[in-house]
Formats: sequence, C-alpha cells, structure tokens
Amino acid sequence: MKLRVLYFGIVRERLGRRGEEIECAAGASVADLMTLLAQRNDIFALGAGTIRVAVNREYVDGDHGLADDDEVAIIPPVAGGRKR
Amino acid sequence: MKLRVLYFGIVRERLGRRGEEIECAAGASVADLMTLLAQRNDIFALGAGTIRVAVNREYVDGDHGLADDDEVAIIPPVAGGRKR
Amino acid sequence: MFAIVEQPISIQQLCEQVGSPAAGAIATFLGTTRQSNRGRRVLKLEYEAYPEMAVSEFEKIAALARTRWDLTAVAIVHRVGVVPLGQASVAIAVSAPHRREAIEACHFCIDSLKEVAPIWKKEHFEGGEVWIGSLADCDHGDDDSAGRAHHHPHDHAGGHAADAPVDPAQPRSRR
Amino acid sequence: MFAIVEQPISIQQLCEQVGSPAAGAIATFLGTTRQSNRGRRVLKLEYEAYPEMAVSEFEKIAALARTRWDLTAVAIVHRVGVVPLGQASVAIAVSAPHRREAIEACHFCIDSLKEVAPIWKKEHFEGGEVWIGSLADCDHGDDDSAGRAHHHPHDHAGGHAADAPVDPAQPRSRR
Repeated sequence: MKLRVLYFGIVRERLGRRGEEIECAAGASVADLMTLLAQRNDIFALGAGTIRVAVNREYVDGDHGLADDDEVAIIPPVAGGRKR
Repeated sequence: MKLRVLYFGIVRERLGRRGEEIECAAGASVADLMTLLAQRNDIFALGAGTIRVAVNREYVDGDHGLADDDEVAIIPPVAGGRKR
Repeated sequence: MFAIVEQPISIQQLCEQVGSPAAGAIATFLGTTRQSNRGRRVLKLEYEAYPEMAVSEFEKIAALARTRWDLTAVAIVHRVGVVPLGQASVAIAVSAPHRREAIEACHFCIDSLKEVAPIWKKEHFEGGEVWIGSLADCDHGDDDSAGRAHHHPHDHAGGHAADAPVDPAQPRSRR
Repeated sequence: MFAIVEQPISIQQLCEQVGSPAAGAIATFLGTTRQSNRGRRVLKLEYEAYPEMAVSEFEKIAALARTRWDLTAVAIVHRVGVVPLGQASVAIAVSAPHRREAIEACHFCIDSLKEVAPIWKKEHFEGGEVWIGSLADCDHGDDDSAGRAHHHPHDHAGGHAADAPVDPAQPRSRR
C-alpha cells in the first residue's frame, strides 16, 4: 500500500524534504513504518522516544494499523510540549 | 474642623449632590462622622453595614481619627464586590 | 498604565503598553456588558468612579501582584459613563516572562479590582434601573452571581422595578 | 475562529470575534517572542505548523473546554514563519458569561495547545539556532522552562552553538 508521509521541523530539515510517498506492506502498523524509516535515516532512531505520529491528522499509537493512501505525519517534539 | 465629604453611586443619587463641606468637632473619628450623617439622612443608617469610608483615598476603619481638611469619601458597595 | 477613561477601551493599545521583548506572555481580561443579568434584559450599564482613588487602588493591586509573581508590566483601565451592550467596561493586561505568571496575576488583578476599586455600576434594564451591589439591590450582585440569583418580577409597564425603587426627583448620574 | 496565519495577529479582531452581548468576560492570552531564553540572546523565532491538523487540534481543545466551562465563544490563532521580537506567535480569546470561566478556560486552552498542537519553533539566537524541544535541544525547553534551565556555553564566534548542531548543508525552513 502507498502512504503519504509528512515531515516537519527538525525532521524535515534533516531530511531536506517536506514529505514523500512510501510503499509499505499491507497490514503494516505505525511501528512497522517507523522501523522502516529508522533503517533509512538515523534521525528516526534518534527520535524514537520523542517522535509522535498522526494518521489522517489524529495522533495514534504504534500499534495503529495503516491503510492505503493514509496521510502519516511524523511529529517531532512540538514547540511548547514538555510531556510526550 | 472642616471635612470635604464626597458621595458616589446610590448615596450621591439619593442625596442629590456629589459632596459637601462638613464641620465636625476636633478629634472626631470616622464613626462619629457617620453618626452625624445618619442623623441628617436615613440612607447612612440604612447603609451602615455596607458603606465603607476612605480618608484621603485610603480605606479606613470607624475608629480612624479625622483631621482638618481631610477628604472623606463615602463608599457604598462597589460594582463588583461581594464581601465587604 | 492605570486609568479611568470615558472612551472605548482599546485592548490592542493596552497590549502594546505591557508588551516588551522581556515578556513571553500577555494575559488580558475584558469585562463586557451583558444583555441579561438575573433574568433582567439589560439595556445599558452606567459606571461611576472616584477616579483619583480608583487609580491609586489599581496601582496598589499591581504592586501587590508584582510581589507574588514575576511580572514585566501591568495595565488596568476602567471606563466610566454609559457602556453599551457588548463593550468593555474594564480591561487588564499583564505581561510576564512566562505564561502561568501572566495568567494567574491577571486573574488576581480582576478579582482584586472587583473587591476594592471605588467604582459603581448602575444597571438600566427593561422596566427599571438599579445600583448593583447596593442597598436597594437585593442580593449583592456581581458578575459572578447570576448563577445563584433570584428572579424578581418587575414592572414592565415602565418606571422603576419594584425591588429597585429610585426616586425620579433625584438627579441621575451624569458620568 | 481557529486558524494558522502568516501575518501579525490582531488581538482586537480576536476579541471582536468572541465578543457577544451574552458574554460578560473575555480572557485572552498572547504568547510573544522573548529576547532571551536560557541565557541565549534570541534574534527571532521561526514557527512551522502542520496547518490542517493544527486547526483540527484547536477545534478539539475548544470543544473540550466547552465541556468543562460555560463558554460563549473560543478563538485560537497561531502565526507561522518568522515572528520578530515582542510580537505574538499565538493568541487565544475566550468569552463567557462570567469571568472565572473565561480565565480558567483560556489557561486550559494555551496549556493544551502547547502540549498537542503540531507546531514547531526554531529559535535563532546569537551564535546559532535550535528547534525548541527537539532531539538537539538539550533540555526540552518551553516557555515555562527557563527558570530551571541550564546555561550552556555557546559559540559566540559565529556558526552554530555547540549544543545545537545544525548541518549547514541541509535546507532551512522556508515557512
């Protein structure tokens, strides 16, 4: 399945792009996608404890199941947040 | 001694004036003045439990001693106050 | 920064007054004229102040707030005269390095002002008028009292409400 | 009522949006750019948002506030792009029949926004730049953290701070 992945803030800056399309195995979870991304760029590994993920503009957990054409946003720590 | 007495709000409206000069015995306290005023107009008796007094723009108690030329403001319950 | 005014209050201007590169937060409070109070349909509010003392009380409130919170600046303005529905009668702006301080101090300032500022409010409602909080105003109303207020029947035929007699022979406020 | 904007925020306009004859109180909060943070001299702040989700989060925050307090209206606006010193990056306005509700709900809204809104802040300071709260930002700063923040020596000779390395080969934000 195809996902539209969006990058913001420090992640966008380090990757040098605002987003991309990523092919993922059907049935993949958010955690699976993060593992895939961490293999490609160490910023995802580095941010593993602090990065949150939103699917279709809603925060989700790692076990959230992804669907074709989902908009997946990688959310590094936000401007004002202390807890995450 | 001579006092400048100021009226506001419902007291000003009932008395029909913003203030007046009042002659008072030397050594009189705020409570003495209030007794004098209550003899002249029943609004002061009526408001005995709720009227506050400021002398020279500071809230004072009944036993505060007055001095010649003091500015004495009769303060009926204020717009927002619940406690008094 | 501390004033009694007769014109509409500009919240923009007040924020500019307390704004500073040292401040990370500005909290403001505006008290506005509500259309109904204790079931009465309010037509307008009329405020009267003892201006010199009111300004002095504003200064004291701000000074006390500064002893409790780390603040950058405080501005307090109250309008007098007739304030039409929906317009602000009082405005407070507090700036501080951090948001919690600004918000808590702003809350403190408006609560204090309502307690101590020598300012009186006359409510002109459908069927009458009453000095809020005063002798003739049955349950010592304030902005927070509506929830527990009683409803009183009043004279819709004109004139003054039964629970708030005002002698028409007496002059009205000219402020 | 809920927006991400690129222009300066008008607090006057925001107050007009939430103002109503049903409201007796309007509480507002403005977050402004401070000149110093953790001992660093800040030159400017730059904000980036995920605008569609940010607006959706603003709506959720307001809806939650309405379940807790009796409110008339809520407006939340965040600015993106470069915000010069002293100017507002975020503004919240809450109107309610009574003042306590307006103030408490306003406080709740800004606290919630800081937690959840997908908005990022890059601080440009003398000697470097850093994404606030991020991986490279040593102690997860926010507007309330300065009091307990550590001071880090940083590179005044130019370039980037030692504690906030940014690869110059990477593109900078254009928002």
